[in-house]
Amino acid sequence: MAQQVSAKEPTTLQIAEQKIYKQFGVSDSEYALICDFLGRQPNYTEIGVFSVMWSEHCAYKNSKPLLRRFPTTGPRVLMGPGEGAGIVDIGDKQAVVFKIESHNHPSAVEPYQGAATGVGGIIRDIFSMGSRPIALLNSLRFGRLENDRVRYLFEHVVSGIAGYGNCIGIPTVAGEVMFDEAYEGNPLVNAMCVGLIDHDKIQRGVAKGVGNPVFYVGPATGRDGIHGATFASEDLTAESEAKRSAVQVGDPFMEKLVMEATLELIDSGIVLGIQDMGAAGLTCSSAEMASKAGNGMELYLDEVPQREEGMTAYEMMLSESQERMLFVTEPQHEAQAKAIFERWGLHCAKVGKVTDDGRLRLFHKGEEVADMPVKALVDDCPIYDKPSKVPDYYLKNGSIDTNRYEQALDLNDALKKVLGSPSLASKEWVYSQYDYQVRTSTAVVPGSDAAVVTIRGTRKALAMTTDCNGRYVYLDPEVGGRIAVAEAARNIVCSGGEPLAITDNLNFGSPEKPEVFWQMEKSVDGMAEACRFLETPVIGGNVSLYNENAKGAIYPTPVVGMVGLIADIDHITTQEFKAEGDVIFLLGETKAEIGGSEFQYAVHGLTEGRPPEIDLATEKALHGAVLGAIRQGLVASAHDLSEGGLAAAVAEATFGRGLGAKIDFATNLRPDLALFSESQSRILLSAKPRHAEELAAWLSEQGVPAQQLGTVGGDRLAIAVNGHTAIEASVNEFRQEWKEAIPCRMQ
Amino acid sequence: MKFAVIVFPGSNCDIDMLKAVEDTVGQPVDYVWHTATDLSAYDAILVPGGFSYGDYLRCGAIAQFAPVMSEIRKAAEQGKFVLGVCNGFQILTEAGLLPGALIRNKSLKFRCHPVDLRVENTKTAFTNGYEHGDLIRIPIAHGEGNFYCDDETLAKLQANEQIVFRYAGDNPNGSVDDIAGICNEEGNVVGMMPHPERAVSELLGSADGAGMFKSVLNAWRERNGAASVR
Amino acid sequence: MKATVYVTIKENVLDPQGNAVQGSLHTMGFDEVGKVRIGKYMELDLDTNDRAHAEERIKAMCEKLLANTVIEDYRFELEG
Amino acid sequence: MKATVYVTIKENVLDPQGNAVQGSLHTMGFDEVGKVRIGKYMELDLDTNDRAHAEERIKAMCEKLLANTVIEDYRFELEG
Ligand SMILES: Nc1ncnc2c1ncn2[C@@H]1O[C@H](COP(=O)(O)OP(=O)(O)O)[C@@H](O)[C@H]1O
Ligand SMILES: [Mg+2]
Repeated sequence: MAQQVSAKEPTTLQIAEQKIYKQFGVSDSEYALICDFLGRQPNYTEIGVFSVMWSEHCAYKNSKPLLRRFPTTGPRVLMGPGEGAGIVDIGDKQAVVFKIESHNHPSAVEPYQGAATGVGGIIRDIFSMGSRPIALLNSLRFGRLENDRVRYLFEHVVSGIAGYGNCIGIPTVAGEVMFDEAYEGNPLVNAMCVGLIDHDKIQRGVAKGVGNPVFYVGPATGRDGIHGATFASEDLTAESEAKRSAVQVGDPFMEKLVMEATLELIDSGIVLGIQDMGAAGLTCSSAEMASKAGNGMELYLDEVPQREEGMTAYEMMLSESQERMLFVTEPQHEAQAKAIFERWGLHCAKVGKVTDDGRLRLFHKGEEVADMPVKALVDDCPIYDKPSKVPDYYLKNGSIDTNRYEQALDLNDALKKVLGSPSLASKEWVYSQYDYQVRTSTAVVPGSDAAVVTIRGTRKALAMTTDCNGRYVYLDPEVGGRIAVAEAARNIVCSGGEPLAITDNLNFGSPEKPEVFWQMEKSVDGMAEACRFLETPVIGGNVSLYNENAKGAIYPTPVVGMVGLIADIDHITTQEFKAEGDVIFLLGETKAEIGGSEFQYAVHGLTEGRPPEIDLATEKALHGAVLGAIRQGLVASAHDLSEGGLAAAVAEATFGRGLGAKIDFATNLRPDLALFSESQSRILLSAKPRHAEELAAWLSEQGVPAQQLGTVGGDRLAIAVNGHTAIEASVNEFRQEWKEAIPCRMQ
Repeated sequence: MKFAVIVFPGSNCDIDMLKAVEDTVGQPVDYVWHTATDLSAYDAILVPGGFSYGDYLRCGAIAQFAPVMSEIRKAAEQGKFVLGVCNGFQILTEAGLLPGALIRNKSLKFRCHPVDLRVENTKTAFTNGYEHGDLIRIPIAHGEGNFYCDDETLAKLQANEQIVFRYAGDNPNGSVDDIAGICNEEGNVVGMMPHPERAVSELLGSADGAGMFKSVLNAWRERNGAASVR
Repeated sequence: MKATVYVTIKENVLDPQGNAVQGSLHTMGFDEVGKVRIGKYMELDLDTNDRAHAEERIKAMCEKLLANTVIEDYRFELEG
Repeated sequence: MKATVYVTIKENVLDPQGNAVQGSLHTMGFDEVGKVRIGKYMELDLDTNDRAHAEERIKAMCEKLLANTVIEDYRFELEG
């Protein structure tokens, strides 16, 4: 094998003797294994390529055994995990494509670009399948807004998401934001993209056809996002400092061009395989494409467009410059492909060839600089079963009685505290910075339970949401995992949709800590169980580990992104009360469940005990009943009960149109617990008076407990518990707390 | 009547604009590429929103040099109907087809939400279907919609009734005299920040923007009716 | 040859960004800061050695594209 | 005292704006234009006469707010 081009790179011998591979996160045993696969010691480029292919991000070496526990198939699933994104059938030869991805660490360093490139990356995953992206969502976690750095991160993450999504012209229609000191210093930035595709257009990232050319399209490669560890060696010269890996900067305009050109190229039918260059750039896309086809690939690195001078093979292979794609076509289609890109002002470069030897071979400056077996890179990374241990905090929490708190007597004040808690407060400050209407298909804009996007030329629509309550998952990962899936499904159902499938983003601390691994295991089990029960398979996802700050791991936060199908746009339902006199129902049972609630956090300043319980059979029956009622036209509004319980749900339902409500709630619980309990499997409905009876009959027929609470009307919110006034003030007064909570803190 | 929707690299609202024409007036409408050099087949030219050329440097700055722009200029001179929405408005001001400039929102933030507009001029081709003083609800979605012009230009705009729309509630971007949309002296070229093409059905939250498409069809019919009499 | 172009917002035109930065600096305790104006600073490599020609060309670029003279002023320097 | 601050994008960080402007200048026939980099130019009035103090303060402003040192470099001049 040729020695490295650059004198500054360590030699093969130095890598071995000084164990330089450790700087790349490659262990001694992994290094030995790599030597075995190669039949010799790897050079610098090779060890670089192996290290990224064998990283958690690409190989899931710590999480694979857990991911296998998810159900991934179902009658509607056209493509499960493995490709850029999963695909689900929605009838009429159409399908929906979606996936979520994290950009937590880049966002902690450079929030605007970190978030922006996160959005750009997930969009590429969607259109590289041949699918037209139609919506974006985002799930965010930050520390408390009282902290300056947190405000800086929040402000710039949001504007980064806005900057990218708005410019590329894909509406950002939903998401969630929560604030808790657990995320201080390590914000979570998860972005999800949803696309539409016709069945016959589905693409895969395969390098088909030995001898076919491999093309690179997109902006030139720079030294962006190259593994920082490389430069952690002792003898940092001024020169190497200057060449230090740069932060990745997103160019949404470029991505718009690449997207339009790619979709046009795919439409032309000449693409054999295509994949975006995401994490680990050229390395990952070339190795995976070759592997999926059972082929090999040769890359001629001198042909790779380069933004900077003197780039080495190592740098080119590991660069994470944005907005780039790799595709394979037959030689006779080269001119046609080039012409399509020209029209969009782009150039594509022929950088390689599909081979039959099962090897990834790299050539640079007339020499072969790397030669590795594709299978070893893609499939043979060792998988680790990490030790797991029940954490002490979990055991301790089991004996905490969360009903012991002194009764909150001023419930107006308690409701204001809950509504004014940034996690629950209006997110208008966030989503008014997002263009949520471009493409004129957004039928339900941000602010209701799930967003709804219509499908032109049909009567169908898609409902979409992201959900996860990290506090619940922290207090009980298994229950919290179940709830995350159930809540997402409940949001879809409340919007009139049938839940189809999920994509998940497993955000956890370090898997080296047995307690963290236990959280991972348990929450995956909970999610998997709920997915099976609710028939929403996992069609793709992402794992982000090592999310830690000085105080330890973040709350375990397995975010669920769910898409549902609304059969007819007449079924679209929103959460706000619609008309004077409408009758309000509460579905489900309320228990004294305060553990992990917003009430516990905002009023008592605590997160402790066990989270609410959830019975999946009850949950499923509730979904069936509500969806049935919506389809029969019996429902005026539907809102799921989540953070803040009944009191918050009713208040939120009054905010949309400023229509008040008069409610008398019968219960044998203490009023504060009854109003703020976060018992699961509950939904608030309202119905026209003439439908009320029929609705009640339908619900009882379905075996769903339903309580008639009162009526919609006036401009005040009045809630009595067992005939005694508990909460009473103008809708405006409550809305003010809710609306101003975030803007106030951001001034 | 035939409509053209101009497509620049980075136009995002081209589809929305085309669908709005189809849905509101059902007239023939084509996408026309930024490199086009002949617009003679079209009666109305719609310059849609988006981020042409990434809005790099200044919004609309780079787009003004696209080959199609000289054709749009020609069409405007011929009295054809030209509407620029959002980025389209920015392009028309950069190209000098409309006076003033659009600068950063006062809040420095991109803002997306419905606004109430007051129709101030019903003589333009695009607003003849409204009543003077009508309040219509149309969404905005922009980061640089803060209309600026010097005092002299403003006085002229006021005197010639070139102010077509004003923000009726809060001014979302800090524009001079609450201006949301203006026209040229002849009234055949209109530019506005809010998006009428996003307000053409109740499913989208409002149908108040449909009137603009109907207005221009009326204007065209009137003009052609008169022509054929002669 | 290298050209440096400075584009500034005209004296009487509102500069929302400058105002916002001024406000933030005050909140951060930099009370000594008065007016803040924010403009653009551009560096262009020019493949020419003819200064007079370069001057003419860069002026044309500014007038046509780099500045919007309705709201902005510009000046430039040539070097090398 | 008046401070002028120049904020530029770091040498090997991508400058999409500069690239777009370069492309546009070429299309317009300014073929002699090579690389274009676009940064910010700020003018701040400072209510102080103590040069050393001003220098220290403006440096702090740059580090904290005016420049994003992860991707940008800055320099400044003081005058008056
Ligand atoms: N980051 C965000 N981006 C876009 N929309 C958001 C974001 N955060 C919250 N929203 C929207 O605000 C509304 C309320 O969010 P949330 O309180 O999380 O709802 P729920 O509890 O029903 O899941 C939803 O419509 C949601 O989509
Ligand atoms: Mg909800």
